Amino acid sequence: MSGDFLTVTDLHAGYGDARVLHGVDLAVGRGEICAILGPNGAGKTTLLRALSGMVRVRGGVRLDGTALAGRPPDALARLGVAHVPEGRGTFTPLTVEENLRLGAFTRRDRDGIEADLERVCAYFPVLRARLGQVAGSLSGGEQQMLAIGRALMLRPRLLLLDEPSLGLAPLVTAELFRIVRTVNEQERTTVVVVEQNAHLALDVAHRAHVLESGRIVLSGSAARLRADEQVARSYLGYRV
Amino acid sequence: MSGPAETAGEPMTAEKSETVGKPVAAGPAAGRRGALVRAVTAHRGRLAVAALLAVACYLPFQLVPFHVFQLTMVLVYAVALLGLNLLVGHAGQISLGHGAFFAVGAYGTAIMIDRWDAPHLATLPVAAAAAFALGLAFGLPAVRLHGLYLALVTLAIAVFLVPLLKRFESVTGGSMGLTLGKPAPPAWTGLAEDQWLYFLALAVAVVTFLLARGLLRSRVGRALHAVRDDEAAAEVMGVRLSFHKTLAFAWSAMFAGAAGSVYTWVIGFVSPDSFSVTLSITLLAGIVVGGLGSLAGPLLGGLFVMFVPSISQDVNEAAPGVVFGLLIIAVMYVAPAGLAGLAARLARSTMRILRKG
Amino acid sequence: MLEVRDLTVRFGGITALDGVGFSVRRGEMVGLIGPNGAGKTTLFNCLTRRCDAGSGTVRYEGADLLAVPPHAIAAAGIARTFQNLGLFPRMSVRDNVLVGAHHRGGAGFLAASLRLPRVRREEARLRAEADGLLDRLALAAVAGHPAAGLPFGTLKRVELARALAGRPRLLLLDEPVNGLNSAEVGEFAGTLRAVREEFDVTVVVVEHHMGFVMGTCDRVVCLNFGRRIAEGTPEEVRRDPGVMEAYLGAAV
Amino acid sequence: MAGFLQQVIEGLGAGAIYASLALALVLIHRFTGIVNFAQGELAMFSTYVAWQFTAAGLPFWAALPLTLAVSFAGGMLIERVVIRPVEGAPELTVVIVTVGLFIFVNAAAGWIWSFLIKDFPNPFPVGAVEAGGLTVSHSTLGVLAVVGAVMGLLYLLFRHTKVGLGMRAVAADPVSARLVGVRVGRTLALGWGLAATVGAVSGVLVAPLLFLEPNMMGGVLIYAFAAATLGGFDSPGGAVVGGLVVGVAETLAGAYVGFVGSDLKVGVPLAVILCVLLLRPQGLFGRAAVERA
Amino acid sequence: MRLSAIGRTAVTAGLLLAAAACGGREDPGAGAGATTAAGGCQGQQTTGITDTGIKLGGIYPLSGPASAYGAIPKGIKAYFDYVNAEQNGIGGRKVEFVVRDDGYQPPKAVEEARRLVEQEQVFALFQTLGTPSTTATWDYAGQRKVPQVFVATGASKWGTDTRHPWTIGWQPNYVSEARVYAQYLKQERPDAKVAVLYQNDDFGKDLLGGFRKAIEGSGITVVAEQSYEVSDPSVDPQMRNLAQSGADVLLNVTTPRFGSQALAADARNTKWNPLHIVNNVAASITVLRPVGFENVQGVVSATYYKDPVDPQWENDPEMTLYRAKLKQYAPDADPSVPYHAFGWAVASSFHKTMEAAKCPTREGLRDSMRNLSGVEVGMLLPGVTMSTGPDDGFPIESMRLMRFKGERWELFGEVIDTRREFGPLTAD
Repeated sequence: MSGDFLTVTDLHAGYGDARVLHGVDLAVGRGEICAILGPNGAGKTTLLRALSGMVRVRGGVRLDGTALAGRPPDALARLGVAHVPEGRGTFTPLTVEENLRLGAFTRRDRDGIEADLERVCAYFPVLRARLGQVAGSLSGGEQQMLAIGRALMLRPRLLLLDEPSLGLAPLVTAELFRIVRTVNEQERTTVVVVEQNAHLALDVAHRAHVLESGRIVLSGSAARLRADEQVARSYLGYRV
Repeated sequence: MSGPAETAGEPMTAEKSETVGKPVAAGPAAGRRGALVRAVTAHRGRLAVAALLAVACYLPFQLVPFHVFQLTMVLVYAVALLGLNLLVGHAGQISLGHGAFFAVGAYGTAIMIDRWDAPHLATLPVAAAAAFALGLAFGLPAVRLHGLYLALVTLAIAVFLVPLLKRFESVTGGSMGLTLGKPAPPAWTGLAEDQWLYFLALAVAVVTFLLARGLLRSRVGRALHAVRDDEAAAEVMGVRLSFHKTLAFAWSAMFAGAAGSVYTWVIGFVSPDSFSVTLSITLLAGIVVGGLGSLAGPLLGGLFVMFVPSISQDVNEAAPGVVFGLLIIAVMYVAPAGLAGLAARLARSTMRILRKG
Repeated sequence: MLEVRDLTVRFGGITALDGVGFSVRRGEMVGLIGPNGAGKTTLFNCLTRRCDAGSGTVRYEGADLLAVPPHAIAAAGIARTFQNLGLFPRMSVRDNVLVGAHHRGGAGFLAASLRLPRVRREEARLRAEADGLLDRLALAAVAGHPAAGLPFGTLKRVELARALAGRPRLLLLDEPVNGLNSAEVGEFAGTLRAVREEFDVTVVVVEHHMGFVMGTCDRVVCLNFGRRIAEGTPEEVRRDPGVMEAYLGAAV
Repeated sequence: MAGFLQQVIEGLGAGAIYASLALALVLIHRFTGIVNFAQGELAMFSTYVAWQFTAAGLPFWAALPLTLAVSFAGGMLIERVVIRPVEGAPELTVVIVTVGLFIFVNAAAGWIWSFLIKDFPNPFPVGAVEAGGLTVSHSTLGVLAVVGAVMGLLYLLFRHTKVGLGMRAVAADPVSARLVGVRVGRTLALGWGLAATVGAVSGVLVAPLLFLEPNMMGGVLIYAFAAATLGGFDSPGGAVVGGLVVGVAETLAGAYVGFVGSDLKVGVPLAVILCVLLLRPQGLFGRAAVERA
Repeated sequence: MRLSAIGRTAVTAGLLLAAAACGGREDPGAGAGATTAAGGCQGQQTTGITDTGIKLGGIYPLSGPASAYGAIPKGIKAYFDYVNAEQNGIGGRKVEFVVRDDGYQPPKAVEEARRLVEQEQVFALFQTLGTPSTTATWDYAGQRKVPQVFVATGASKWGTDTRHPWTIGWQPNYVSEARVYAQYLKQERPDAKVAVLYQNDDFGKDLLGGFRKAIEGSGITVVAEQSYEVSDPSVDPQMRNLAQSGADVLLNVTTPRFGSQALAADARNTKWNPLHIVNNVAASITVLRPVGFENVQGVVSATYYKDPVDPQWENDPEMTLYRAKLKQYAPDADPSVPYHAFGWAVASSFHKTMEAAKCPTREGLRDSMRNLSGVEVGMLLPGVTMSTGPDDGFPIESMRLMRFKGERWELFGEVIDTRREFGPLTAD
C-alpha cells in the first residue's frame, strides 16, 4: 500500500485509564472516501479524534509522509486536517460567515479565502442566505452543512466526518452525502467518515473498515463489504 | 466494588480493611454472598463513622482546652459548610453570601441572650428558623437566577449585611457588637466549659449531618441532584424546580444559621465586622477545598479553614497570606475535586495496588 | 387519549408549529417524522409544557393539558425521553431511574431529613420497583454506576427505564434510536415492543430512522415547516408524494 | 437641578472607575467562563509596578506603556502557571484558585511594598471644566475618556481582527476552535494578558484618586462585580454601562435618599441589580443562549 | 462509593489523631506549665517567667484587610531584641515575643489567645490589636488571670470597665482624643459648625460619640456627619455631601487611605475651605505626603508619640536610638513606618511597667500596670507620661495639638491632660 495517502499503524488511544483503541491499522488512498463502520463504543469517534489530535495516542499516523501522531489539533489543522466533530461544534454565538471564516483561520491567502467562501456558498446555498445570521439559530441540518462548509474552508487535505447524519432527516442526509461525494470528486479531498447508517456510508465510500472493540476486524472495498454477510447482518439489517 | 480503604498508620480502619480485603469468591451462592458483602460493606461504613464518633468523644478528655476549642470551631465550620454543600454541591447553586446566614444565626442567638436572657440552648432553633426564613426569602429570587448571577447576588447580601447590622444599633449593638456569656456546663456532667461547648457543637454537628444524610439519600436529595445535573429533564420527571431550589436555599441557610448560633455560644461575642465578605468567601473556599457533594467534604473543609491559616503563619510570619494563598492554589492543583475527592482517589489506588499485590 | 388541535407556537419571528393537529388513541404507537426544524421537538416540548402554545388546544384524557404546570406532567402520566439524552450524568443509573419515579413519592424536606418510617417504607418500595425495572431492561449490572461514562446504547435504555419508572400512560420518545447502529436499533425496537405490552403505554415517537418508524409504529404523522403534511399508516405515509419530496427524498 | 446633575456627573466619574475593572472581569469571563476574584489585586499589583517605574525616575508617560507591557506578560504568565494546571477542572475549582491568587497577590504586595500609602502621579491635570453651573474635574473626564477608548479598542479588536475572531471562537467553543487551528492555549493566555492590561489601566486610573496601597482595589472589585452583573457578564459594553449605572445610582441614593444615608448606599446598586436580574436573568446586555431546540 | 466514604473517614480520623498527639489534657486552671511563686509573692502565678526569661504573646492581623497593622510587632521585636542583646533583657530576663495572626477575625483571636496562653504558656498577652479581637478575648484573659497588657486599640472601654482588671489599654482613647479637639474648637471657634467624616466601626463611633459629648453645652454644633465602610472604594461621595453642609470645621475620623482621600477631596474643592482636623490615626506624614504638602497646610491634629518621619525629631536621642536599633535588629523594616515607632514606644512602655512590678508574677504585672505614675517613655512626646490607678485604666491621656506647616507638623499649645481638663472618663 505504498501509494496510501493516510496510513495508521498500531494506533492506541484512550481517555485516562480507559483504553479505547488497541492497535488500529488503516490505510486510505489519496482522494478516497473511507467509511468506518462498527457498533457503538467500538472506538470510531475516538479513531477520528486520534487522527485530529484530540486524544493522546501511541502508534503511527502519517499523512502523505508527514508524521501526525502527537501533534495538537491546531497544528494538524495547519497541516490540512479538518475534523467535523460529533455534535458539529458550531460556534453558536458567532454569525454563519464568522464560522466559515474561522474554518480558514490558519490560512493567509486573503483572495483564496474569499474565493472559497464563494465556493462553499455554492455548495450550500442555504448558508449564503444566512451569512449574517447567528449560527445558533440554524436548524440541525443547516448546522451540519455549516460544519462541513467550515471544514472545507480550510481546503483540507484530509476531511474527517463524524456521524454527519446524526439526527438529520433522510432527505437532508442524502443531500449532505451527495455534496461530500461532489467535493471529493471535484477537489480530490480525501475523506474519512464515521457513520452509523451503513447503507449511506457504503453508498458514498470507496473503501470501508469495520471497527470492533478498538480493532479493525474487516476491511475492503465498499462493494465487497456490502456483500459481506456478517456486515449485512450486523450493520445493514434495519433497512426500509 | 468493595476493597479496603487502607491508609498506612491508621489504626482505626486497619482492622476493618483486613476483614473485607480478600476478594469475594464467585460461586453458586454468589447472589447470597453478594448480599452478604453488601451488608458487610454497609456495616463497615457505619463502623467507620462509629469509630470516628468514638474518637470525637474521647478527644476532649485528652486534649488541652486550646485544642478542644479548635476542634469546636472545626465543628462549627463543618456545620456551616454542610449547609453550603447542600446548596452548592448537591443543588448546584453557588452562594457567595453564606456568611450572611451564618451571621443571622449568630446574631439571632446573641440578641436573644442579650435582650431576654434566653437560655443558650433554646436560642438555636429560633436562630436556625430565622436563617431559614431569610433563606426562603432570598431563595425565591434565586429560582430565576443562574450560576454566576446568583453567586453575585448572594455576594451582595453578604456585602450589605455589615452596614445593616451597624445601622440597627439598639438591637445589634452596632459596630461595637454584643458580648455574651457562654453556656455553663451543667454540674452533673462534670465537664469543663470548653468540653461542654465542644460536646454541644458535636451534638449539633451530628444531628445536622444526620439530617443532611437523610435528606440526600431520599427522594428529595435525588431531586436536588437531578436539578443540579439537568434542570429541564428534572422538571419533566415531575420535580418542581422552584420548590426544590427555594427550599434547598432555605435549608442551606438554616444549617449555616445553626452553625452561627453555636458560634455565638463558643465565642461569646458578635460584631458586624466578624461577618464580612471574607467569611462568605472563606466558606465557599472551604467547601470547594473540602469536596463538593460529598458528606465528608464539610468536615475536611472545616479542618482546612481552621488549621491552614495557622500553618501558613508558621511558615511565613511576615506575610502569612502569601503561604495561605499558595496553599489554596496547591490543594486545587492536587485535588481539583477537593480533599474528599483526593481521599477517595488515594483509597482507590491503594485498593488497586492491594488487588494486584 | 391525546388530541392536538390547531397548535401554533412562535419563537420571536419563527413559527415553529403552525396549526398542527392530530390525535393518539390509547395503546397506539404513533410515529412523528419530518425534516429538521419541522417542529417535532417543539411539539414534544409543548406537550411537556416546556414551551407555551400561542394558540390551539391539547386535550389529554379529556382534560386541558396546556393548563397543567410543567412539573405536574409526570404525575398526569406523561413521560418523555430527550433527543440528546437528558440523563443526570453524576447520578447513578439507579438514582436516575428513581428520579423518574419522583412524582410517585411524597416525602418532603422535613420528613426525608428525619427519615420517618413512612419515608423509609416509601423509599424501600420505590427502590424495589426501580431494581425490578433495571432487571427488566438488563441494566442491573450497571445500577450503581454513574450515568456518565456508560456506552450510548446503554444510556438510551437507562433513559427508557427512567421514563417507565414514572408509570406513564403516555410515553414520548424523542429520537430514541438516534446514534444506534442497525443491530442496536433492532434490539431497541424489540425491547420497546415488549415494554409497550407489559406496561400498557401509549407511545409517540419522533425518529428519523425510517426503518424503525416503519417497523414499530401503528400510525405515522409527518410534519414540515410546522404543519402536518401527511398522516396514515407507515405504508401510506411513505408513499405520500409530499412526504417523499419534503423528507424522504426520491432515493428511499 | 444643577445640584442633581452635578451628582449625576460625580456618579459617572465613580462609575467609570468601576467600569474599568468590570471590563477586565468581563474579558476573562468571556474567554474562560470564570470569575476572576484576583482581578482587582492584579490591577493593584500592576499599579505598584507603575509606581516602581516612576519611583525609579521614569516620567509617567514612559512608565505607563512599560507597565502595560509588564501586566500583559504577567497576565499571560499567570494563565500559564496558575490557571492552566486546573484547566478542565470544575468551574468552582478555578474560581477558588483565583481566590487563592487574590490572597497571595494582596499579601505579596504588602510584603514587597509595605502597607504605607504611596503617592501616585495623576496623569490628568488638576482642575475642572465648568459649564452651565456644573463642574467636571479633569480626572473624571480623563477616566471616562480612557474607559471609552479602551472599550472602543476592544471592540475593534474583537470585531475586526483575526486575533479577535479567534478569541471569540475560543470563548464560544474551545474544542472546535482548536479543530479549526486556533492555538487555544495561546489565545487563553492572550485573554488573560489582555484582561491584566485593562486591569492595569484601571489601577493606574484609580490610584491617584483612591491612593495606592495593597487594599486599594478591594472595594472597587465589589462594585466592579456589581457592574459586570448588571451589564451582563459576557458583554464589555454592558460592563461599562453597568459601571456607570451603579456609580450614578449609588451617588444619588447617598445624596438624596435620607433613610439610605452614606452607610447603606451600597444597598442601592444591589437593589437595582436584583430588580434588573429578576427581569433579565442574564443582565442588561448579556446574551441569552440562542439555540434552537 | 462506600469505599471512598471510608477512605475519607480514615483521613479525617488521621487528622484528628494528629491533633490529639499534640498534648494531653490537663486540669483546667492548674496545668503542668502553671507555676506559682514563693516568698513575698507567694501563690502568685509565674507561668511564662523565669529568672532569665519572660515570654510574651501578641495577636495582630498579619493577613487580611487590616494587615497594615502587622508592622507594629516588628517595632516591638526590634526593641526587645535590642534590650535582650544590649541590656540583658528586662531586669535580667530575656524577652521572647511570640506573634500570632488573627486576620482581624475575633474567632481567630480567641483561638490564638488560647494558643498563646495554653500552648505557648506565655506570661502575658502583650497587645491584641483591634477592638473586636480584644473584646472577644478579654473575658478569657480575665478567667485565666493572664494580664492583657496595652491592647492596641483606643476604645474607651478598656479603661472604664471594672470587671476586667487584667486588661488595660495604652494609647489615648478615642474619647479623650475627641475631647482634645473639642477643647481646641471651644477656644478657637466657639461657634464652629462641624462636619464629621467617620469610619463606621467602633473606632469612628467612639471618637464621634466622645466629640458630641465634649461639645455639649457649647456653641459648637455638628451640622453634618457621613460614615463610610472600610470596604468602600472611596470617601469622595461622603466628602461631597459634607461640603454641602456649609460647615466651617471638618473633623476627619479615618484610617490612613481614607484619610488621604478626604484630605485630597478637601483640597480639590476650592469652594469649601473648612478648618480640617484629622485624627491621630491618619495624621502620619506618610498619609499627608501623597496628598501633596501644599494641599494640607494648616491641617490640625493631635498626637502623643513621635512621628519618625517628622524632621523635628531628627536629632532626638530616642529617635536616633530607634533608627539605629531598628536598622540593626530589623534590617528589612522601614523606620519611617509610624507603626514601627508605635511598637517601639509600647514595648519600652512595657519595659518600664515590668521593671516597676513588685513581684515578677502575673499579679505583679497586673498591679504594676494599674499603678503607673508619671512614667516617662522616650518615644512619647515630651510632657506625655503614663499614669494609671485602680480606677484609671488609661495609661496615656495627654495629647498635644499640632498644625501642619511646610513639610512638618508643628506642635502648638500645651500638653493637654484630658483627665485634668475634663475629669475622668466613665463608662456609660
